[in-house]
Amino acid sequence: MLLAMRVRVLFFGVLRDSMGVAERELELETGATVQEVVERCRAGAEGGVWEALAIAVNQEYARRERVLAEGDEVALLPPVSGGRSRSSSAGLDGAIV
Amino acid sequence: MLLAMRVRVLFFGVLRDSMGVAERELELETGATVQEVVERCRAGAEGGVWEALAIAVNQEYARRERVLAEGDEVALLPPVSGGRSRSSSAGLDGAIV
Amino acid sequence: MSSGLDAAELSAAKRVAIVHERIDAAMVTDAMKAGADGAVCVFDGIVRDNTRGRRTLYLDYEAYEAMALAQMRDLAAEAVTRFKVREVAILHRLGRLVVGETSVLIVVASAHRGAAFEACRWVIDTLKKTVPIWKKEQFEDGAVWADGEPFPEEIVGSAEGAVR
Amino acid sequence: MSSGLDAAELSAAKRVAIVHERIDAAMVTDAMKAGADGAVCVFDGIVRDNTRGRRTLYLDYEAYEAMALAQMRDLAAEAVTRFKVREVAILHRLGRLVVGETSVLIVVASAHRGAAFEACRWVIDTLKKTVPIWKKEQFEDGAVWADGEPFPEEIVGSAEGAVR
Repeated sequence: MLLAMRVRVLFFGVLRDSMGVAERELELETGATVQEVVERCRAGAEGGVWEALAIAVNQEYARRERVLAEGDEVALLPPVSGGRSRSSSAGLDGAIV
Repeated sequence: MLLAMRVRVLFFGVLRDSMGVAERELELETGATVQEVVERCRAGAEGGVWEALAIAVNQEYARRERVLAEGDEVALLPPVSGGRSRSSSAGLDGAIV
Repeated sequence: MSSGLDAAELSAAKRVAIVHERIDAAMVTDAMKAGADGAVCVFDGIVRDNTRGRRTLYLDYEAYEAMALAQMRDLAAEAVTRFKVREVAILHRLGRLVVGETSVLIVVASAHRGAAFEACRWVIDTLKKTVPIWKKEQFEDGAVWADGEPFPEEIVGSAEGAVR
Repeated sequence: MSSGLDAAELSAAKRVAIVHERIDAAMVTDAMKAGADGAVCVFDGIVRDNTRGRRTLYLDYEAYEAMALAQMRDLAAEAVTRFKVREVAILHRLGRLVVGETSVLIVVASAHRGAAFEACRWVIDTLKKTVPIWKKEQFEDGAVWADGEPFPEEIVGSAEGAVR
């Protein structure tokens, strides 16, 4: 397998806790997409947050089809929860971690 | 004409300016209504604000049919303009007075 | 029972006021916050330097004061009930105000933000239609009593009744 | 031209910030007011003492900071354009916050109140769905990452793409 580039992957929130690290470096083939980063990180990881993630590439939201380049910063973002008061229509709380 | 009671009439805002006084006392027959107070005050007065007035009797909004009693405080209230920012749907400004 | 005022009424009396001095928005807002609140929505109505491009020098506010205060207390109480917010403060200043000064301050404290926004908006919209306060705007070339919004139907009665 | 920042950008940079210390709502609000404003709408999000009846000890906020700040700047600029308000401030605090402290402050200054309310509400609603900030809530018996609201469709792409 030809490994042609490296990207930096960042984990936030509940995902950082479950990965045990805030970031890692990944080696990818030329032409690899965001989706492949998600799948590589997900391999062996548990929990349902993976379905609800958003992805940012170089600090902007990006789709799964986005083709990556050498040195890209890829951030895996669980649903955000800034601000304070929750709208009454929101879902249940997460489990104790 | 049998004059059986007195009421105190208060004028506010543009109405006070056009009446030239803040209040007056009126003598009325027993059974007189708010409407008769409005008509008595309006006699000889000018301006279009009369159509848009609200009336309060003893500091609560009252209808024109309301029957008055001795000593009632009857306030003639032009459309109110407290607060500050005007909604963009509001009408035109009044004339210079 | 002995005082004739229960705790809620006493609190409401302090939170709703007509004043003749500067309104300290920060003091009111800070005093409102309680542990159960997650959201505070504030409306601060300030004197603008113009009306439709005509330069405003100052505003003179006057009120049918006893009635206005009673109406403001009713509004605060109704907002709490209707929107299920925890507390509502309403302050209105009278007298001469210059550009940038606060004429009306509404603060709503609530567990959730949706109710806080809705109650705050409802209070200022309703106040501007029903609370007997008037302002005269002083321009460089004269003074104008600001046109108010028309009274709601339930206040003036039927149009027929009003005009007869 | 020489600095690379025009006046509007410079102003926006000061009005939108991520901070690690206490947010002074009064200072921000007072600094925002200008002569053309008639309405200031403030949303002050504060730490509540409970979530669904479970007692909260404190919250820890963290962010993807550079991206969050860029998103907040975009939100402020879009609110000005979309609602035609004069200016928008957005401040978010990170780190450990105790009950009653302000986590997020949004201030909108505008000539008219309708636009001020609508812009303020839109900013907090959108911020809570799109700005990469997370909070972990510390209860007496453990800590929970608060569930966020689902990302909007335009951010995650099609459901198909997301799950694949």
